[in-house]
Amino acid sequence: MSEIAAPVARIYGEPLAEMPTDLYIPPDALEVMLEAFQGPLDLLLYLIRKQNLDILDVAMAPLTRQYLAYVEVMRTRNLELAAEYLVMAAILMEIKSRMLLPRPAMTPEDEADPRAELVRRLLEYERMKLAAQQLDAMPQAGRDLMAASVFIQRAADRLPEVRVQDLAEAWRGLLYRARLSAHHRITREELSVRGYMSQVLRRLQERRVLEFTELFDPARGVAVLVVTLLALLELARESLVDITQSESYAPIYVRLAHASAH
Amino acid sequence: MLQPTEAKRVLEAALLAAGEPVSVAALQRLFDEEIGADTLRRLLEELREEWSARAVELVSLASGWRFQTRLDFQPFLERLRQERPPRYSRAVMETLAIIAYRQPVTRGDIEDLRGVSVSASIVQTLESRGWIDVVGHRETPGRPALYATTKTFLDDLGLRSLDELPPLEEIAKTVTLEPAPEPQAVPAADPQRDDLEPRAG
Amino acid sequence: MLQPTEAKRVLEAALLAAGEPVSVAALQRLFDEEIGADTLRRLLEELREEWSARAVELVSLASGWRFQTRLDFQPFLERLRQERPPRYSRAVMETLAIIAYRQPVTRGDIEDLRGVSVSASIVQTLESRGWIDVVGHRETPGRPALYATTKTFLDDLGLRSLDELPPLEEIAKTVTLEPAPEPQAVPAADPQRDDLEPRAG
Repeated sequence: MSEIAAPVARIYGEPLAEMPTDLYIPPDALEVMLEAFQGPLDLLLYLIRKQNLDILDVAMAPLTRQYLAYVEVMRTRNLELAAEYLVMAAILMEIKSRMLLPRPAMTPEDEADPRAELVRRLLEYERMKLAAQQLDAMPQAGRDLMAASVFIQRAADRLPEVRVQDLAEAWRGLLYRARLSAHHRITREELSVRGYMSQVLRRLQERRVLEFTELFDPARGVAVLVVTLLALLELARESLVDITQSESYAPIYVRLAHASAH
Repeated sequence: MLQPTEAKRVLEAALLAAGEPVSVAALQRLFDEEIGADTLRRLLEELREEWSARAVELVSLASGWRFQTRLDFQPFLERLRQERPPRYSRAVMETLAIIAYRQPVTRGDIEDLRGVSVSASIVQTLESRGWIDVVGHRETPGRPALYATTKTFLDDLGLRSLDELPPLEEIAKTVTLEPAPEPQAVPAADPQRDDLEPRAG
Repeated sequence: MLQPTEAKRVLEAALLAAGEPVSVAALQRLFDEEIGADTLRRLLEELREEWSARAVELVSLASGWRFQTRLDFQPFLERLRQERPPRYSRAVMETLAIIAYRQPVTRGDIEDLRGVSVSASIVQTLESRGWIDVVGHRETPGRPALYATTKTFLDDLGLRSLDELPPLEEIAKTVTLEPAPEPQAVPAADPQRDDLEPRAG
């Protein structure tokens, strides 16, 4: 679509701005031209348009002569000639010979004209050829414009979300599979005890040794005091803590079992 | 529920990141369907308006909305590209035109129209580009595949539907009406000029 | 020479279309090197400022400048892409449930309850998430670590205390107490069959 027409071909390095007007084709140009033609229809269109012939009233004799000359040059040059070119040559000669026959007066014009089918094909092909050029001229995504594609920032690794129901579901699965339900009845209280067991252990991790009373917070109510005591007793039963008192009324100390062992 | 301005920011981010057209239905998912399609379209129109002075534009295409660079700025952006994507050969473009305007067609139909055989690689080029696909088979011997253009084809050419394709020209008329061009002064509109230029591909 | 506003529009378009960091040197090519690196950086800073209220931000990285969606908007964008939120495996979830309900427990306790071995990576997954930690050691041979849930676990699950976990009796009630299904008739809902490898040792 540039304003300066690109050369049709280069011959001996010289740009050839236009197709040759006569039938003489510089030998080196022919190959280039053959590549440029999309087939016999394209070549015919070129010949017709070049002579500015009316496609609806093509003079078959000169057209056929020129076409055959091209085909002959291609053949003598040993260029690989698609079979379609030879088929078209036969069609052209057939049409030309029928044009020479007197027309029956009664037949409608369209059917009488031996060129009708060829003209129809040429017109349809030319229409598609122009459509192809128009499509090619349209802005194409990827070629003439680019889609915005902003980088999507993600948290390094999106962490799975876990809901309380998922925990219940997991436990349900355990129960189902092991059929533990008959043997393991765990009460809310027990859960609290176990939670406080963890808390006591956690505090002992920091301090190693705590005074018994330090573990109790009366402000949190009797229930918490009871649960904490139960947790301590359970920890002692499971040998996780040592509870010691040197003498009566002396302070009671709670320490991690392994800490006292070493 | 998001404020319209906030919703627009979300829309904008989603479309800028998509890299391809996004349908209104898909965009509704952004908001868990809490924003109706009509409201969404209004927001999209507002967004398009907001972007009208930029080098990137929001366009509505066959499969949805896409942010894309504006054609006028391509000369600048081209400089950043390492290589220009190759143009398709005439054979490919003619095949594409026939499929676009005469769909659904078989390879045989295309060959009849072009007057030459159509290589498998031409069809494959268009298929792998996602511009054409097989939409059925003709119930004739060999059950040849019927090709049609895809939404991606329309998207990539900036179209919303096949109706928006350039109308086919009435060739015969234009020829008879035009005066004979001088051999050395062929008008630019003369279709024989550009296309005799050999193309790679 | 472009006006600064226009240059900014070109920069913006180039960066929005790039999808990856673009170096200042590459960006200079947009303007045929007619804009110095310093001016360019100033324009980029201005552009970053202009984008500060949006869901997309312009950031400067080691390899150049990049537009990226803001992290806060990730949940929206994921809905669009219909990404499945990641999930922990059944093994991880059961281990977590056991630690939550039976804490403090050793890995051996968990294995007893699950009937299968518990790999180190499962425990590590939960530890690195900050949901469990070692609160002591049981004074048995090998002094195995005792695991308990953390405050982070409670926070992340929206609980004030462990008491708020669903009571186990309630869960037990919802478990069908039918005879154990035949191995080949395990309900399809049980996705983690493969995890039930026999316990080693």
